[in-house]
Order: sequence, then structure tokens, then C-alpha cells
Amino acid sequence: MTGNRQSASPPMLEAHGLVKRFGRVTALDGADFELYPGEVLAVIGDNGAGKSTLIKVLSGALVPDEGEVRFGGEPVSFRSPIEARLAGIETVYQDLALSPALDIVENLFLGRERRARGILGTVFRRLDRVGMHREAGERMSELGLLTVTDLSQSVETLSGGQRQGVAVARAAVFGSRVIIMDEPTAALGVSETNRVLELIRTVRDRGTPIVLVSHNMPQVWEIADRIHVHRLGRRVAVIRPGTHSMTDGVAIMTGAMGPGERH
Amino acid sequence: MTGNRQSASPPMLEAHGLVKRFGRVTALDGADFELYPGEVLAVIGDNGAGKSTLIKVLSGALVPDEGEVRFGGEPVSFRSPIEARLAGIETVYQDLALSPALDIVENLFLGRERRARGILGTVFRRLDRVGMHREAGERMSELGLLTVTDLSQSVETLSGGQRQGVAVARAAVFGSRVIIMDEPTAALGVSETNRVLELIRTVRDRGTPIVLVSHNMPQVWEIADRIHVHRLGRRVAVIRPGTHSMTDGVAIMTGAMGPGERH
Amino acid sequence: ARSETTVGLITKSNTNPFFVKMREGAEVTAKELGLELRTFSGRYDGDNDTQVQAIENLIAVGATAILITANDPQAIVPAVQRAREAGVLVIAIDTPLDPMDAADATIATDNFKAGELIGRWAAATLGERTADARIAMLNLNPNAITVDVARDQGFLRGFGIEIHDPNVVGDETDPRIVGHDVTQGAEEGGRRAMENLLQRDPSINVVYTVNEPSAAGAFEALKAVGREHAVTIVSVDGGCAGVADVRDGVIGATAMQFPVQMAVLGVRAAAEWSRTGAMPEPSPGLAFYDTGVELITDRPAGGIPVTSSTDGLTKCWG
Amino acid sequence: MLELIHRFFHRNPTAAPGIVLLVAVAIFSAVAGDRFFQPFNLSLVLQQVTIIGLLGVAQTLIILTAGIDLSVGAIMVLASVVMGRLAVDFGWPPAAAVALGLAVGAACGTVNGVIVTRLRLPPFIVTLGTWNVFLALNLWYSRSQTIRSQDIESAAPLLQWTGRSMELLGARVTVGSLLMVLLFGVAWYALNWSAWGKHVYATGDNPQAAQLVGIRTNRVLLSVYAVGGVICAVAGWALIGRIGSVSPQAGLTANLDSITAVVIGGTSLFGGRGSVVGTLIGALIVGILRNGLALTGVDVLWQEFAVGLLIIIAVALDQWIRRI
Amino acid sequence: MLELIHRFFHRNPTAAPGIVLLVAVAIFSAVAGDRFFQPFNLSLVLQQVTIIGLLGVAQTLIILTAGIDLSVGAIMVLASVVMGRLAVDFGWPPAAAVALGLAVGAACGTVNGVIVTRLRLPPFIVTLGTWNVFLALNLWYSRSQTIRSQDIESAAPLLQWTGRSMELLGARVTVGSLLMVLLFGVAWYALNWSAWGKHVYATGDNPQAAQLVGIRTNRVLLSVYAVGGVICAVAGWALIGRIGSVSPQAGLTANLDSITAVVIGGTSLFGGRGSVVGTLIGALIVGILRNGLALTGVDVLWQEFAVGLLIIIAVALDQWIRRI
Ligand SMILES: Nc1ncnc2c1ncn2[C@@H]1O[C@H](COP(=O)(O)OP(=O)(O)OP(=O)(O)O)[C@@H](O)[C@H]1O
Ligand SMILES: Nc1ncnc2c1ncn2[C@@H]1O[C@H](COP(=O)(O)OP(=O)(O)OP(=O)(O)O)[C@@H](O)[C@H]1O
Ligand SMILES: [Mg+2]
Ligand SMILES: [Mg+2]
Repeated sequence: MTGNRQSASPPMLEAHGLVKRFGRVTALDGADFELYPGEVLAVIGDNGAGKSTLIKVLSGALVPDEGEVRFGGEPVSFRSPIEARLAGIETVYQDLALSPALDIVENLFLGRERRARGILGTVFRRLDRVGMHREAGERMSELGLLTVTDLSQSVETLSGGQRQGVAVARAAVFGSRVIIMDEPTAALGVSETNRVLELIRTVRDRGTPIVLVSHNMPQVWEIADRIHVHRLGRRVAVIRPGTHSMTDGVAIMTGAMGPGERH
Repeated sequence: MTGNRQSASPPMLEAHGLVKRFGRVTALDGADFELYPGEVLAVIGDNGAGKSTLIKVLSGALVPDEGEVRFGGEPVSFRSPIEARLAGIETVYQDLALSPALDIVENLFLGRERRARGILGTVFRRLDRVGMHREAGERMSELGLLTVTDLSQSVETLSGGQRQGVAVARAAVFGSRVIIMDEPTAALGVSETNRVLELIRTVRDRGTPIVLVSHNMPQVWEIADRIHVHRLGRRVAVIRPGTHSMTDGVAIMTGAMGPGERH
Repeated sequence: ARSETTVGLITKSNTNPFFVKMREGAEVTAKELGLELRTFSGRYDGDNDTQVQAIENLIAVGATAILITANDPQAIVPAVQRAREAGVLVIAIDTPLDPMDAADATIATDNFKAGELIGRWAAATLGERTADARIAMLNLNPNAITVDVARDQGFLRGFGIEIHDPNVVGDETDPRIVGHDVTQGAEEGGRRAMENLLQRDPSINVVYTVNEPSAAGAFEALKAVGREHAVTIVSVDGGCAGVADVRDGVIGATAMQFPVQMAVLGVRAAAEWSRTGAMPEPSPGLAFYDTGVELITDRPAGGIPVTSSTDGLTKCWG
Repeated sequence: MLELIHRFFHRNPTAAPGIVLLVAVAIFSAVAGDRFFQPFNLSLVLQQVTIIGLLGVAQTLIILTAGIDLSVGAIMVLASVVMGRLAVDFGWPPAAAVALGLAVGAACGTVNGVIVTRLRLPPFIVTLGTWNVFLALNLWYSRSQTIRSQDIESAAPLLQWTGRSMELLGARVTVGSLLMVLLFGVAWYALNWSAWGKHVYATGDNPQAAQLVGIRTNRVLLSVYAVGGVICAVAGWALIGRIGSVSPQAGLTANLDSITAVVIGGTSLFGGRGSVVGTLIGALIVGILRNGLALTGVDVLWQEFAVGLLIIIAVALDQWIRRI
Repeated sequence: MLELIHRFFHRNPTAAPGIVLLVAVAIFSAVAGDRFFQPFNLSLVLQQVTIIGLLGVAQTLIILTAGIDLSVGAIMVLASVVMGRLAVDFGWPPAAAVALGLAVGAACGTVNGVIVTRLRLPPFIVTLGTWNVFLALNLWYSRSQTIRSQDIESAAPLLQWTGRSMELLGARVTVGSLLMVLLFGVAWYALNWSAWGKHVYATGDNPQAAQLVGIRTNRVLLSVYAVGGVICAVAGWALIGRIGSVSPQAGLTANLDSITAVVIGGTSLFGGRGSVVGTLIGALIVGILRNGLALTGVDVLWQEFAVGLLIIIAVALDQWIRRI
């Protein structure tokens, strides 16, 4: 319902001609990308198509060999994820980027710890552990992830889905201008997945655009406004759930159908 | 089509009253399990329900605190994955169990390296590197995973799906009596997923029973003969795709519906 | 300009001031005589391998003479032999090789005698209290390297204690010995060893130390329990800091050795040999040139010839 | 019951080594005679571990980041030599000399940190190299000469302030020991109650992840090495108090000893796991072993043998306690 | 072109340190005069790195499993003392003495391995402990006494066989050096062309995964420590050949030196990554630096300084080559 804006307003985040090589492998081979305000953009593509590499370039985790990234119309060149994050791009990485030895609360607030009020916080820089613990509990249960009984369990002892939940909850905690999620529901259970999809809708309705990488086609067709189809390191088509069927999408993605019918 | 055998023949792999505690967390709380010859048994359950823990107990990676495991009717107590494997249980773990610094071929054959023929192999114990390389290529392309251009790429540089492909290919390479797969398609693309499902069917048709843990309900209902529903550390129901709808299954799994309608 | 004659000096370690000053003395003399001096050292007390490498490297640069203070006077012999076969003059400095004739010449000091001297002085100072002395022995390290053993055993012999095998530390049965401990030849080790021995027997009144830094450390430990005036500390070396400690009453007596003189004599001998082929003369009645020991103390006792700390400060080596 | 014990050890990861320490004390009290278990002797152990304990604080911080510092001993000695030379030989005001000594420590640590972060070399190699460099500088600047206790006492008693001791229930506690305890406290607070501490753990645990969540790992590393350098310099000051004099020969075994304390204290050499309180206990365990063995009067040779054996037994016991 | 270079370095991970080695040789040839770049001197370097190189083979195997062995030097000396005492003092046939020496090495390594695998203690602590223990045994068994070259020569020349040298194009290569090169070759073959080698890498890389795929990691570890012990004993034999005599004082810096060679050679202290050929090159780099500096005639004090600096530069250069 909010997906028709791209002709009205300029792209919020865009990239042109991105190239990224790893030794002999060319992961990105002249990829383009556009994300418009207030939309859910799904990115689909085969394994090894270069989706995660694209995400990492957009979020500053990788520096592209060629090509440019623009954010809010301005060319940017993030040299680290910190810069992207300061600019307002929040990312859930496919490999989660968690610190296994730290506990759930610590991971949720890593890099954005909250200090205690008053002199303890300002002079002694004491952390507000109690407050962070409480808030972590709230977030996790909002996401339906309170299957974890103990928030001071270290992340390495969590189940695969619980770990992914922590990574998603982390990105959801903090207001930002763009949220990028690389396969956020791959390890999640049914109800947890639904909660995350709900979350995505809520965020979108608040006007924050979201990039969602996923292999789950029904999910993509259900939630996306536009679909970026990635193949062999470049964008081969942008389609809409309304105009293309899932079968068409998969066919373009695997190369069985030419990207001719692009809109 | 082969799923009706459980009344005819005794279970191939079974477990009773399994309990496993990690400090304050009780991951398995009196879980039962049965796998009959020639069936695909799906295991579903919420995040943190204890599915992976169950799998690890069955495959010898964890020793249960209580309960017994029987394999082919005999009580067994695997104290390490090696013993389970020697007994014929092959497992794809959720966290893949790959060696990141080793390359694809090395990972595929890890622990089952092939030696060169002749004196080089017997006396000098030289590896048949060429042979392993060729065979690895064949396996990977059978699984549709030859998006990887370079089989000597180290596993840590692979994309998430490629990595999962290697782990699945490893289990598929070797004949065994039981195959256990813990969310084998979570990170796989559409076509790769289909190939793995095909593989599962082929193996089942050869008579080898398979345990499949998955959060993908359509997939489960499509391929499973029976469905083991796990909740809070124990089995709450065993259902069949034919008798229960997906909605029922999810309801039992999340506790919204009692396991009364168990067959 | 590269001079004709290259002389190598290989010391035991490059941190111990004893050898640092020896090196400085050698450098000055070499400059005077227009020789090129190459300096090397072991990396720890007892390090033979690095000294062997140094000899090999010196052969490779075509050194004329090598002055060596051997960390392991027996184990170094084959390397020395190779040097001599290559036509290099080898002079053992400070520590004679074993056998002594493995070197072309030896300019050394007798560590056993140094120990004996302070042992005799300590016994004489105690007078009749010698009979019930409580002795602490602060050695270098557990490896029983030659200097360590010689000084330790020399002290005990001088003090009048039956030492049994002079190559073995700690085989004595004399009840006056409270114990042996090791100091690594440094202040911290000296303090720690003293503290521990004091815990075993707080009535210790004679402290032998292998060198002056460990003596200074031992003194700190004694000071901390207020016993610094009730104990006689003896040591070996004769560094300026040690002599000043004698002056200030920290150390009762120390046996002064002359590393700088050894180095100077060694370099001179090497220069002489390269010019005329003349070998250095041994001291009369000895198989080597002995640079001697002097007992430095301000409290002469038992008729032992002594040098006062004031005089000592003019001769000390650094 | 067992549940409660598990919970206790989980919440208090330093409880297990603490128990080992108590066991060691108990055994030596039985074996080494009544001289051992006395306030005075125990405070002596505290004095004897002061230097290694202080270096252990620095080493813990660095090891938590998955690094290692082989130059701690060299930095310590260099700092003490700088303090001594300036105050005694060049007549600086003692406070200024101490300050400059601490600054030298910070500079040395910063050099390590800069090389580690800018050139991305393994900390082992970097600090091995700077260890050689700092030691050479130390020998050069000190001219290999000891500055005697008496000279310091008259020219700059402040340098020996760390060695001053006070009576506490029959024990003699030095300022240096208090300083060590204080620094352990500060490090514990910083690691557990500040964002910086969490970043130190995260950097050592999984540097890629830490970077992805927005931690400036290079800054964290740099700060850790620099702080480590300052702590080493404090150890240098404490060293002057302990041995009275300034000796360029000190601290040769300090690197290995400090790493040993850290590892016995349960910190992983792979980074990200461990605690600074463990290091204190680790240093005390080694100190107790050495002191207790010395009091039994065993031959030095067999003392070394026993220390080796007992260290293994102590850590095995620690692991065993954790597992039950 | 760049593509090709990348591929080359990817395929040949030891090419980068190899280039550094060549650069070092070239620089010293220019700086240290014509004496440096001569067959004789270069073979001298080979002789000088023999001991550290041999220990480096053992150390590489152990570090690849994410372990560390601080006892290599002690095992080496203990083995050489056993060989010497048996053959010279107790009149055993030299071959039997050598065999028993190797057996002692294997036993020491096995002790390390058993403690590491059974008690699951950190290898750092285990080998630190056994280092003390083995050194004490060594001092006790040798009675701290050197066995003289002449005595060995007359009683058991086989012990000195490793020191025999042969002329090769103006260079003098000793049996010990050949033994070292041979062992490097064997270790290289085993690591790259045998299943055991892959298991060593897998065990160090991700022990949990290795276990899950069915590698008996405990057996792998045990075999690595035992083989390491034997190689250390071979180093002990080579040590006798090298210095002619048997000295119980040797080898104190051997631990650090061997680890240094491994790390300079590009092997990660965290296990699973690296190569044994890198260690050989690492040992040669350090050997070249020390020898070259010695020939330039720099003062010892500044030699240490320069070694520290040059090690850092060498590794930085290596990293830089890899990155371009
Ligand atoms: N660090 C690296 N070194 C070498 N090759 C790499 C590296 N990272 C990625 N690649 C390669 O780049 C290609 C694209 O990887 P990427 O992770 O972007 O794929 P993806 O589209 O996210 O796949 P998936 O759906 O499996 O997550 C793959 O072939 C992968 O092997
Ligand atoms: N080593 C461990 N230490 C502590 N708790 C653990 C450990 N391993 C698992 N757990 C806990 O046990 C419970 C079950 O975990 P398990 O991995 O079996 O879940 P799962 O059903 O596989 O979930 P998912 O669908 O997310 O993979 C979780 O609550 C988890 O936090
Ligand atoms: Mg991806
Ligand atoms: Mg799971």
C-alpha cells in the first residue's frame, strides 16, 4: 500500500555499478540497487548470487572495488559499519554478528550501552545494567522470543533460532532511517517468523524503508512492495508481487526466464 | 507411500525419557522418539523447544542425563559422534560443523579421506587428492550447488547457502543406515531446496529412514510420512500430514491446541 | 676505514653491569690501539649456544682474536677449537676454560678464591659467634653454573665449613646453614629469597650473596623487619654501587674483581699477538694471568689484607 | 542443591580458583609448619606478588582482546629507570620524574597498540620486537647502572613511597600492594560496569562481529595497549619501592610470570573470556606455592620441580571444581 | 596480471615470507659486505638455525592444533643429557643411548599430550608446568655437569654424528642441518598429503566440528604431542653435534625462539592456519638477521635493538606483500 512512492520521491538509498571481487571470485559484477522511502524491498536470488555481498557494501562492512553508493541523494563511501550506522542504516547480517561469549543483554546493547543516571553514569560511566536487562526482556518477548528463560545465558548456548532472534531484536531496538535484514527468519519458528513479519510491517508503516533478503518466496510475495532479483552478481530485474507470479520470479532468478518482462 | 510401516516393523531408532539439562536450562525433559524403517520423520517445534538437543543426543554429540536410546532394537550409549557414525547414523548439524579454514573438498571428505591407490596409498598413506576433488565436484553439482566456481575456496569464504550445501553434500556422500538433518534447507535457495527434498525422497525410497528437522511447514507437510511435534523439551504429539492440517500442527506446536487429538 | 685487526669480545650476558663495563673497557682500549672491536654476548647466564654462534660469526668475519667469558667453560671448547684451527687467537677472560689449555691464554679471576676471602672475613668478623652462626646462602639460579658454584663453595670453605664436593652446591650438612635460595642475580630475587629464608629462620646473621645487586635486595628485606644491623652481608663483584654499599654499611665486605682490567689486558694481548706473535705471560706460578681479587671492607678482621671502601671507590669498575 | 552450586559457580566464575587458593593455603599450613599461616608471612606473599600482579592487570586486559604482551617486563623496567635517572641523576622533582615515567609507559604501550592496529601484525610478534627494543633502550639509558637505594632515599624518597609499609593486624602491607589491589578493583569495575569493558570482551571474542555492531575495535585495542603501558609503568614504580633501588636487570621473567597468572586465573589465551580477579587469584596461587615451598626447605632444584607439578594440579583442581 | 599474482600467493602461502627472506639476504649482502653472501657464511646460518628449526617443526604441529609447547627446550636438553649420560657415563652402546634419548622425548611429549587431552587443561599451563619438571629432572640427572666433547668423542662418536659436515659447493652442511631439512619435508608431506595432517588442521581450526565429523581429536592431539616430543629429542641429538658436548644449561630461550619462528612463518597462534615451510623460512629470517647484524659489527646492545625492529619490519613486509 505504500509501495508506489518511488516515482514520486527520489530513492533513499541507491547504488550503481557495484563491483566486488574476492580473489578469483567476482561476487558483485556491476550491481545496481534502489530503495525508496517507506517501502519493503525484497532481494531474492540463488545461493552465491551476491545478495549478502551487496548488503555488506550498503552497510559499510565491505568497501566495493568499483561503483558508487548514494544515501539520501548524496554520494557516500562508508569505510566501516560504524559510519553507515551513524548515518542511520541498521543491519541484521546473515551470520548474525553476535559475540558468543557475551550474554543476551550484552549482545543486544553492544556498541550502544546505556549508562546509569546521575553521577554514577556521567562520572563513573557506570552501565545501567538493571535498565538494560528489563528492556531486553521486553523486546525479546515482543518478538515472541522469550522461550529463553535466562537473559544472562551466553549467546553461544542459545538454540539457532534464539540466536537469530537476538540479532533481529538488536536491529529492532534502535530507531534508524533504513533497516536491512539478510535472511532474518531463516532459523526462526513459525510464530517467531510471523512476529518478525509483523514488525517489518509496523516499521514500514512508520515510514522507515526496509530491505529484506529472503529465500522464502511465499513470505516475499506476502510482504514485499517491490522485489529486486539478483543473479550472478547483478540485478537482473525488479518486479512487483502484483504483476509477477512466484513462478515467474523464481524463473527469472534461476535464469530460466529472461528479465525481459521487467517493469 | 512408504510411511505405513511402523506397525509392521519395530522402530529402527528410538529413545525414551530423555532428559538433558544445561545448568538452569532443561533442554530435554523426558522426550520420547521413534523412527521406523523407510520413513521420513519430520521434527517440528518452536525455537528452543529442544529439537537440536534431541538430534545431538541421537547422534552421540551429547550424552543425555537420563533416558535410553535404542538402535535396531539394542540399547546403545554413544559417547561420541564417531560411535554413532560407525553404527551408521549420519548427521547434518544445524550449525553445520564445518572447518572454516579448510577448503570445500577437504571439508567434504573430513574424517573419511580417501587414499591413493597402490604403494603410495598403503605405505606412504598419500591422499588421493585428485580423485576427491573430482568426486566433490560431482556431488556438489548433483545438489545444484556448483554456484561455487572454485572447490579449493576455503569454507569461511562461502556464502551462507553454499556453506549449508557443503554440509548437506557431506552427509549425502556416504551410505548409512539413518540420516538425520537439522534444518538442512534453512539457508538454501529455492532450487537448491528442491534438490535436497528430491535427495531425501530418493534416499527414503532406497529404504533409508530420514529425520528432518524443519521450520518450513509446507515443506514438512509435503515430504514427511510422520511428524514428531516437540514442545518444551518433550514430544507432545505424533501426527500425519494426511490427518492433521498445517494449522493444527502449528497449534499443537505452540500449545494453542492440546495434543489430545494425537493418533 | 677498516682496520687490519678485528677483535671479538663475547660476554656472558649483556645486561649484567659486570660485563657491560668489561665491554666498555674493551671498546676504549680497542680504539686507543686502532683495533676494530666486535661485541657479542649470551642471552642469559649459562647460554652456550649463542656464544657458539658468536664464535662462528667471528670466524666468518675473519677476526684476529676472540676474547670470551664462557658461559659453559666445558661445552664451549669444541667451538673454541674450531676458531683456533681457523687461526684465531682465543683468550679466555674472567672464567678459565675447562681444560684451561683449550684457550691460547687465560686472563681470569679466581671466583673460588673470591668466595673464600669473604668467607674468611665473615668468620673472623663473627669471632666466637662463628660457632653458632646462622647462614643464608643466596645463589644465582638452580642451574649450578660455574661462577655460582665456585663463589658459593669458596665462601663456605673460607667460613670453615666442610664442603664435600666443590662442584656441588648444597651437599653440605653443617647445621649452621639455614638454606640456599636463588636470586637470578638481581635485587628482586635477592629480596624474595631473603624474605623466604628469614621466614624459615628469623635469627639469620650471616648472608652470603652471589653478587651485589642481590645483596642490595637482601638488605631491603632485612630492613623491612628491622634486622639490617644484626646481619653481616658479604658479596662478590666490586661494582661501584657495591663498594658504595660497603661504605654505607649495607654490605659488610665484598670481593672486588677487575673486569675492565681483564678486558683491557685481553685487548692489549690480542694487539700484541697480531703485531709480534707474542703470547701473553701468565702470572708467576700460575697457568693463567690472574687479575686478582681484593677484599673491600671498612672493618678489617682476622688480619686479612683489605682495601677500604674509599680506596675501593677509586678502583671499582662501574 | 547441586543446582544451587552450579548457579553459584556460573555467577561467580572466580569462585573455583578461589577455592583452589584456599586449598593451597590449607595444605601449606599443614606441611610448611606454623610459620606459613601467619599474618606476617601471608602479607609477605602479597608483597612478593605485587609486581607480577600489577603486570597481570595489564596482561589480562590485553589477553582479553585476544592479544598478548611480551613487553610488559621491559616497559616496567624502562619506566623505573626513567624515573630513577630523572629524579636522582638529573635532579628532577620526584613527582615530575614519576609522571614522566608513567608517560613513558603510556608511550611504549601506545607504540605496541599502534603497530598492532595500523599494521595488523600479530601482537605476539609486535611485542616480541618491542620487547627487544625497550630492553635495549633501557640498557642504554641506564648505562647498565644500578641506582642505589641510599641515593634514591636522599634524592627522591617519593620513588620509594610504594615500598612504605603499614601494620595491619600483624601483617605488613605496603603501599605497592594496596596499589595493586586498587588497580585490580578499577580494572574489575571497568571491565564489568563500563561500556569500554564490554567492548574489550567483544573485541577479543569475535572482532568481526564487534566491528559490525559498530565498535571501533582499533580504538579499543589502542586504548587497551596504552592503558596496559601505564599499568606497567606503575609496576615499575612499585618495583622501585620493592627493591629500594633502580636496576636495569630486573623483570626478565616477568612476561612469562604475568601470562601464567592470567592463564591460571582462568582467562583464555584466545580472548574474550576471563576475569581480572582470576588473575589476582592466579598470581596469589603461584606466590603461595613458591613461598610455601621455600618455607618447607626443599632444595631449589626440587622446588622448581614441585612448582611445575603444583601449577598443573592447581589448574586441574580448578577445572574439576567447575565440572562437578 | 594482478589476478595472476593473487592466485600465486593464494596457491603458495609461503611465497610471501620467502620474498621477505630474499629481501633480507639482499639487504645484508649490500650492508654487511662480501663476507655475508658467501656459501660458507650462508651454510653457517643454516647450521645456526638447525636447533630452532627442528624445535620449530614440533612447535608448528602443536600450534596448528591451537596448542602451544613451552617445554620443547626442556625436552631437547633432557634428551641430550640422557643420551650423553648413558653413552659416556654408563657405557651404553651409543645407538641404544640415542634410541633411549628419543624414547625419553616421546615419553615427555606423551605426558604433555595425556594431560592436555585427559584433564583438558590449557596447553600453555600444562607445558609450562612440565617445562619446570623436565628442567629439574635434567639438572638432577645431569648433576648440572657438562659432558665434555673429548669424552664423547672417545666413548660415543655417534652422538656427534649430527655435527659432521660435508663440503657442498663451498658450503659446509652438517648432518644436523640435513636432518632438519628432512624433517621439514616429512612434516610438510604429512600435513598436506595425509589424512592425519588434515585432521591436525581441523582439530586446531574448529575442534567441535572436527569431533562432530568423526575425528578423534584426542588421538590427534596425543599423536601431535608425542611426535613433537620425538622431534625435540632429535633436536637434542643435533644439539650434541652442534656444540660437541652435552650441556644441561642449554635451551632456555629455545621455547620463545621456536614460537617466534612459527609465528614469523605465518602460522596463527589460534590454530588451524599455517604451514611448516613457513616456519623454516621464519627460522631462516631470524637467523639471517642475527648473522647479518653480527657481520656488520654493530654493538651487541644495538644488535638486540635491531633484531627487535627488523622482526617487526619483516612481518610487516610479509603482510604487505600478501595484501597487494
Ligand atoms: N570473503 C570471500 N572470499 C572469497 N569469496 C567470497 C567471499 N565472500 C563471498 N564470496 C563469494 O562471493 C559469492 C557471493 O556470496 P554472497 O555471500 O554474497 O552470496 P549470497 O547471495 O548471499 O548467497 P546466500 O543466499 O547463500 O547467502 C559466493 O560465490 C561466495 O563464495
Ligand atoms: N550448551 C547449552 N547451554 C545452555 N543452554 C543450552 C545449551 N544448548 C542448548 N541450550 C538451551 O536448550 C534449549 C533447547 O535448545 P535447542 O538448540 O535444542 O533448540 P531447538 O529446538 O533446536 O531450537 P531452534 O529451532 O531454534 O534450533 C534452548 O533454550 C537453549 O537455550
Ligand atoms: Mg547471503
Ligand atoms: Mg535447532
